[in-house]
Amino acid sequence: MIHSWSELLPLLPEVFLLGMICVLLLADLYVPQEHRGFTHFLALMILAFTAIITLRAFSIDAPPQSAFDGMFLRDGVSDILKVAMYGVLALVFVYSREYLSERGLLSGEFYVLCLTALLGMMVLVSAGSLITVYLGLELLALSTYALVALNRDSTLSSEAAMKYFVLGALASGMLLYGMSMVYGATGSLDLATIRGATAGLGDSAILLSFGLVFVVIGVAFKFGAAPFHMWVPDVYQGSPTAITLFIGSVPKLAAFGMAWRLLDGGMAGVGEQWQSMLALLAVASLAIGNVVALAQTNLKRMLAYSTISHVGFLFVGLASGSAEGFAAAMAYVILYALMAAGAFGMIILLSHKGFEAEEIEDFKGLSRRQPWYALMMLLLMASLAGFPPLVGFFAKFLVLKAAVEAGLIWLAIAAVVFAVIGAYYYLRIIKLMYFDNPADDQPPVLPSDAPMRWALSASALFQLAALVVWGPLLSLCQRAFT
Amino acid sequence: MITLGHFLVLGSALFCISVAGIFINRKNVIILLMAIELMLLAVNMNFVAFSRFLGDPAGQVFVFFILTVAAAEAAIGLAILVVLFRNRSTINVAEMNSMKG
Amino acid sequence: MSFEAIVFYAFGGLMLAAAIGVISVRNPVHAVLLLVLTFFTSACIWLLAEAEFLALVLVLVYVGAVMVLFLFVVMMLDIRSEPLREGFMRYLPVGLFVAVLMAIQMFAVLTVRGVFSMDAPPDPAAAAGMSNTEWLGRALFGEYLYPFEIAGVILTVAIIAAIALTLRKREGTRKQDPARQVLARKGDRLRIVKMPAEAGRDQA
Amino acid sequence: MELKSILLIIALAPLAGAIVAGLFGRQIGRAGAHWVTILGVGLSTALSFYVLKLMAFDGHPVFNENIYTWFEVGGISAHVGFLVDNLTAVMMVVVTFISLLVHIYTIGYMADDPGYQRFFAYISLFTFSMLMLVMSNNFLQLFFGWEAVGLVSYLLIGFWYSRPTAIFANLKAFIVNRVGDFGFLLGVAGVLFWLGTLDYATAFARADTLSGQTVEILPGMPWEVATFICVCLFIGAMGKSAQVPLHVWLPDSMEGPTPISALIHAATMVTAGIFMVARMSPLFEWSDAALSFVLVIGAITALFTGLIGLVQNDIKRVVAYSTLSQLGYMTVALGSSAYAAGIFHLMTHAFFKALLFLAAGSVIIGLHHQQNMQKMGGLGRYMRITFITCWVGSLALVGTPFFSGFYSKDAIIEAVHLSDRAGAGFAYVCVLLGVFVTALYSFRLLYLTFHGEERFRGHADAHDASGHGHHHHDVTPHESPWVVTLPLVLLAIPSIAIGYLTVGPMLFGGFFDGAIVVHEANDVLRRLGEDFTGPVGFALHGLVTPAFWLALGGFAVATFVYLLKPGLADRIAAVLKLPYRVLEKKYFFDELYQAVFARGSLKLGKGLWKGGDTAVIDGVFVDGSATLIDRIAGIVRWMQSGYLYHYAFAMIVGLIVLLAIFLRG
Amino acid sequence: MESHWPLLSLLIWLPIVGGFLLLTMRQHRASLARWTGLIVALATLALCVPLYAGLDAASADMQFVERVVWVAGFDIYYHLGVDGISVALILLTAFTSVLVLVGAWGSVQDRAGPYFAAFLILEGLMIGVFCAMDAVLFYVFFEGMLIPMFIIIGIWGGPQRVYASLKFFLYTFLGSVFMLIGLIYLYSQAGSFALADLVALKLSATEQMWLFFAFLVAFAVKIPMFPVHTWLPDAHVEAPTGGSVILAAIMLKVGGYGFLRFSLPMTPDASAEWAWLVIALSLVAVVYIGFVALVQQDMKKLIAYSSISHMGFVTLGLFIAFALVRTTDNSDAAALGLQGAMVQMVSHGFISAALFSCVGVMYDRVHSRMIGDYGGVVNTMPWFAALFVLFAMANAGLPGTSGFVGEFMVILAAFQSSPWLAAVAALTLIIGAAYTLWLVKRVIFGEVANDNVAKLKDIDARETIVLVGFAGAVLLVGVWPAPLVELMDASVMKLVAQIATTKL
Repeated sequence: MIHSWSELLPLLPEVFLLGMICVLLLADLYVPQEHRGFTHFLALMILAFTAIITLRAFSIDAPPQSAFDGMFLRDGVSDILKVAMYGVLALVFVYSREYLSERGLLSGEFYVLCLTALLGMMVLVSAGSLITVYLGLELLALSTYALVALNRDSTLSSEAAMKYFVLGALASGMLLYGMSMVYGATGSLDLATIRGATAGLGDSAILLSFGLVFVVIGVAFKFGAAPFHMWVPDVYQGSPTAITLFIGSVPKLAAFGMAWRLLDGGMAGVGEQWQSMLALLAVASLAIGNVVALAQTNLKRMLAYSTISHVGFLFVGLASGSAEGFAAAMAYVILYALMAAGAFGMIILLSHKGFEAEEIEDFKGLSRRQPWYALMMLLLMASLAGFPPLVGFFAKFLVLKAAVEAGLIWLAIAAVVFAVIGAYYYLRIIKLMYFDNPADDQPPVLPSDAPMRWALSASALFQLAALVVWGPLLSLCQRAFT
Repeated sequence: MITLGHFLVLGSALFCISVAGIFINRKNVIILLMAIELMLLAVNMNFVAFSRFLGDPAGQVFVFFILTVAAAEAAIGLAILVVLFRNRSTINVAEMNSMKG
Repeated sequence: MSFEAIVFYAFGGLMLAAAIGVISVRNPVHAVLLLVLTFFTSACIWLLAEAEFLALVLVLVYVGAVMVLFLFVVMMLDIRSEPLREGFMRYLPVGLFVAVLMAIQMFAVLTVRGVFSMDAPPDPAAAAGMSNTEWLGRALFGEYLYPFEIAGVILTVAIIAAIALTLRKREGTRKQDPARQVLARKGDRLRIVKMPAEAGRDQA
Repeated sequence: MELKSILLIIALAPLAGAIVAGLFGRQIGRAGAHWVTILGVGLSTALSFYVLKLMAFDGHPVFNENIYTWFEVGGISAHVGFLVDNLTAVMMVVVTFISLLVHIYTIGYMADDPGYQRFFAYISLFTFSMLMLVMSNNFLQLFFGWEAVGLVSYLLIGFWYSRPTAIFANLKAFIVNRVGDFGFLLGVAGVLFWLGTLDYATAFARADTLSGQTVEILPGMPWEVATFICVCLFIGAMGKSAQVPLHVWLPDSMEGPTPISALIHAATMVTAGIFMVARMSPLFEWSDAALSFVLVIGAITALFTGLIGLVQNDIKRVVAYSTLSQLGYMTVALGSSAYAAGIFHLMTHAFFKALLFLAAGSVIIGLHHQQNMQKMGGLGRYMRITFITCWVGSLALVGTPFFSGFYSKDAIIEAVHLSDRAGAGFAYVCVLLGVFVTALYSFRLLYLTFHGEERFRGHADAHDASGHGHHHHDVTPHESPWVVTLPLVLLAIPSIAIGYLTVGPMLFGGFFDGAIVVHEANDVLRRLGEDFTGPVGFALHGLVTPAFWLALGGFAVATFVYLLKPGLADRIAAVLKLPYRVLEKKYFFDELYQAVFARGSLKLGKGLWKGGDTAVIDGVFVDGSATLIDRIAGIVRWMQSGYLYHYAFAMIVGLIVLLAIFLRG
Repeated sequence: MESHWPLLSLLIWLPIVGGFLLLTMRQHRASLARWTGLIVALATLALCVPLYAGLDAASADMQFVERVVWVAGFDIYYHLGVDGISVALILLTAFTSVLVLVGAWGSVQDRAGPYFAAFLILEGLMIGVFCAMDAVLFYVFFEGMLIPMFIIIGIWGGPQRVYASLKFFLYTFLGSVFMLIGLIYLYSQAGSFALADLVALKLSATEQMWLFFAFLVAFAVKIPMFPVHTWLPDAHVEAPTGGSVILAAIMLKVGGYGFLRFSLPMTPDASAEWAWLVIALSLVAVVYIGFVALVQQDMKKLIAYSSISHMGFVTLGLFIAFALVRTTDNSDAAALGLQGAMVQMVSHGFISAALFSCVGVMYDRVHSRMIGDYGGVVNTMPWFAALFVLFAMANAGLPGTSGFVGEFMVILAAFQSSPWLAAVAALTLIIGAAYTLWLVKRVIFGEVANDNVAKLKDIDARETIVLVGFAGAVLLVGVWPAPLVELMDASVMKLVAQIATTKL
């Protein structure tokens, strides 16, 4: 029950965002096609102001706030994730503008659906109840299904969308089934209550465990962990690259938030069970992601499998189940989102009207044609592979550390061994760019969009900034979990 | 006497049927969408039963939202289906394998 | 066997049969109709669980709207029922085996424990002196206001998405462009033509 | 001037010369090169004589000081330093003196060689290395010198680097020497382990602690530590001093220019092993077994390599086999604890063998690089000085009484005779027979070269072994220039007289006391010295020994076969086909080594490479794992079929597995 | 001892920053890039002077210490410091890097700027490895080296460069990740990543064993030891001259250094227990690899195998120390073994670098590395031949050259443990001489083999600088190793004390 409006203050970013989505929707209607730049600008401004509103009330040490009887929670974790989402989404907008515009996809719907997906993710990471988890998830999912199919004339896009939709619905059905069992076992939808109730369950504990399996599957699907990963490569490949960029980056943040809320927030009592499940899924993901990525020729598909392997790593962090592990996983997911955005950004950079630079071969000899961007791609790939001193290494390091400290040394070893196998396909990109000669002498057509190129260079150079960025980010994450 | 177990078993049977519908079906996609509806129905069955046996309205409220979302989902799913059909002139699942590996 | 049990088993059996039919018949129109049957029977079972409001909603909204939508699409797309693929019969046993395996696992969990044979408590809504609808409504608009709002957003998104995906701008169709309407100026619509005075009439 | 500075100058002056001639050869020209090196070596020679005077006659105390620390780790240290006593002083004089003469000789011998400066640099460098070896006061520096002379020997054997035979010979020389060094290094390591030091003086002082200690190299077979060390060290000597079976490199080393054959492969470097064993006498004395080993090896070398000399036709090779044989004599001396006799023979041998080599060289240049004795003959008429000095050298070699070689060789034979060490009897027989053989091949050489029919005319293809490849026409042989003959003369003098002058003090006068240690029971020389009355008496006594008569016999046979009845030799060879062939093939040592070690190593290497590295490690593990991963990737890709129902199926299987795992309880 | 002037940071970052500066230069300004690169490398070398001068070699303590909090939450510090051992290797790095750049002056025409940049960055990272006192920092530098080297082999390498570079990278990477897990485990026990704390940490026998093998894999690959050595011949053969030089001269040393800083002091008991394994593998390396080297037809491959064989002495020296200290309490000999291993590392740095440079000189002219394409080089390149023979002799361990010192010490030390060990190790005297001098015979000596050889020009001034530079170092260390030994003595003695003390 709402007793005063001030109780709603924690929701201000969401409310603002929702209002602005409506404004954008209307404004877009009245902007002529040739002035789509305005919509783009407006979307960025919305993100900026939402970020300002979020950050204005942000304090890492402040006690968590809640609204609507605990259905909405706001704490350090949710705020950090939200700000990261704004940032990555802003990058997505900046990267994809020219790409979409060249292909006639730059419509208000793109921005609206991205922003509603963002809203869904915000709901998700702030969810305090199974209902809000589900609704946030569906808001996100429905927006992304639509986004994938946005290029209506593409056979691949619609096929990808359909696969995504069916499997997504299947996964949310399983999640719901699991939720119903959890509800039945604990008698509540509120996560805090569920957490409190898990201790003295007695006989209905089996029901909870039963539900837990389904819930974990729902989470695993959202991340794209093996064996619930089958949609990932097809969707990544089938979507327009700008959409892949979106799907491949921002939702991972939300998925982390969801996992944490559900598993730690709600099911801490059966921690051992979901930890070992995640550990299994982690190994499967690492194995499948890294091994299959080796055999890919399509870069987007390869990055999809790379995502799967990264999810495996992330699960290693989650599986350790400690605050340390969550902090590590959160830092990992934030850094990963940035890396992935950069990698897809590179594909966008090299694509132009009538040409999609999504085959790995398209990067052949890039260092001769575009030395600077080859270097940027090198940094991104090396970072994704986890070579020190780049950011990606530190992300992996944290996760491994959490795992070792949680006693999961075997898991850590499996993770690094597969990371070594995985290093091969990143190196293959570097090899193509640097060791091979270009197929032709034509320099690639680069987008004229200066902000995009600047942003891309910045996000690649960020991979080098580990020495400075890592520490503060990590301590932020750590404090959010303590 | 009808117990909670009865409802749950009924729900689980429905769930299994729907899941089987998804992976056994080699015909058209629309059956898949229907199977998803079935699955949601199975979940709703559980929630209704738990709500009844726990004496708690939350379960029924959840069912309400699931129905809402299912409607929205159906709308989008059918929209995608229409797009797919326009592009390929078929909605046969056995022909949807242009991306693999 | 009590009346309730008879109802339960009858409708439950019918429901499962209909559900099996949904996934196995060849004609999509039949499938949709069987799905409608499934929903009807399950609404009956819900009534048995004293969830009257949801039972009615299921029939009215779901069957009335969603299933009609399905039917509409099936008809619109003019899908022929195609012959079964060769592989189907080969993989069917495996598929069935897996499905049955899953069912066995689930039944094992749900039936073995004695706790699930518990009886229903007295209807809480009636206990509170409310109808099921009121009971639900209070929760929905009180405690669950926030999800309710989100559900609203979801429906909006569904509308936007469905339109964005399916709306085709056909050549030659006439449509309103609100932007152009709003931006229309007087000058665009109205041309004031300065006519010279009709001099020379006299000469004519 | 302090003795330390003098010693430093002695060692470094040749090095300086070598560096100047080597690095700035082009700038200073040919004359500059020989002047600067001769100056350096000359200075060393002069100072060495001075040091000898100080030590031998002025009774200067033994000099033993470190120059600088090489390294120091924990309690183990290694230094560079000098130990100069009578033994060292004698060696220094021998080395520098012969080196100086060889330097001078080279001016003539190498006059038209393009590598003139380089050659001088090398031989000066050699002098430095050899001095470092003999002057060392510790095992480390000894090893340094040991290997450094090996290096220079390697460079000089391969001096004419475009000759395939030369560069084969130098590789062989180095590697065979390395086999010896392998043992030597282990010996040094043993010294450090059991004696705790690398310093001579300290090690020798502690030598008595070795007695009674044993080490089990093979389980159940305890060895005396002293034996182990000494055998190991002696293996080094076997390499350097070309004892059987590590002798194979020395004949091949004749591929180098003749001056270095004289200097390195006759006079100095090859005797390093002898010197080393003498220097280590305080250790060797503790092991009868090791000395017996030395004795037997020496005896075998002395006789059997001499036999090969009988069938050689290359003049240098004959001298080379003679050198081998003489080295065997020296080794025999060491083995019978007559170290002083070994050193004494080393000295006399240095003079007369250098003389023989240089004379041979003189003949070779006289005939424009013809080395085959069958194509010589009658040269005595044309090359008087060479002829005479060569006769002097040969007489010394065969042990003609009053010649230097007689004293040293006779002393050895007598010493062996007196020795009661195991193997001494065998050795005695060997050395006696060796005397006969020595005389035989020596006079054969003289007759074939200087006497008899002139066979050097009309052989247009006579340059077979020459790297120079000119002078195809017939020429009359001529005497060599004075720079060549002067050293011959200067060497002939000590070849005649040095034995007579020094036999008394060196063998029986306690000259090497302090430097060479002989246990009372082993001291054959002391027993021999009891009968010693003086050089004349010794020589006269020599006339009644079997050795003298055997030498005479050799002379007689040689004279008969090669001078009086030319052609008989071929008939004998035809009759004794098998032994002749065995000798010609040098007992098949080369073939054996070539087959077993050279080809065996290559086969082994190839097997390990292709089988181990390429097939197993790379093939199975490295590339194999890559292939395996590739296969797995293929399978998983196949499962990712693109069909929605397969994807859903995978999810359900995942669900079932998770349920199965987590709901067992 | 806190120093106020961040000398070590300068040493690390000067070349790295310089390298990135070069990367930003336009491609056609190759000459400017070369000079800038050289000046940066020389400046780095110049910085070594105060380092060497300021080091108190009598103390085993870490000096020039810099310590700044890096990640507070995990107690990770930017923590640098050096002792004698580090300084020796830093000197080697700075010295070799200068010569590598000089050597690449004219022979690298394609993308010279990036080439120089890669080497400068590599130099900085390698110095970083030798300075790092924090395990994470160490690992970062340790792994960071891989990328520039991967690029160097891949871009400027030979025909099989892709295979070789990938093999190099993955091999090394696979090895090092186990170390990473080990380090993290150590942190979880010690609560600190400071090397000193990890050394002081008590560990059970089982823990030590696992950690020992984790470290072993990492460093054995890097050194490399039999049987994980097969990446090296490929990498060397395909790498450009500079790459081979750096790889052989310094990157292999990182493995040895790792043993010294991690395996030995952190897991002394496990190291002692498993020393036999390492010793056995080392001896296999010496003999087996020696025979393999004998049959190589490719000069670089031969030298690469010879490197493996020589690095066998390093591992032998390091682990023989355990046998000596633990079983016979012979700390002098243990020190000798360790010291020998260290000297061997430095010396091998010079020699292999020089030999690879020599091959590079020939390759620049004839564009072949095959022995069969040469013969009689001395006829046309006498000075080069002289230097080549010198390095070959050093490689064969001739006294008076640096190659002898380390082997000598190790063999002496090994003898103290068992004459058999020494005997097997000493076989290198024969085998090493055989493969090296056979190479010399076939390449340098003999008649002029073909027109290519006949047309050879002797080394020019630039190449002379490089080779004479190495020659000077080889001879200096060979004739007078005492300064080098003294530099490391205190640290080695400390190490001996550490390995003698059980951590159980």
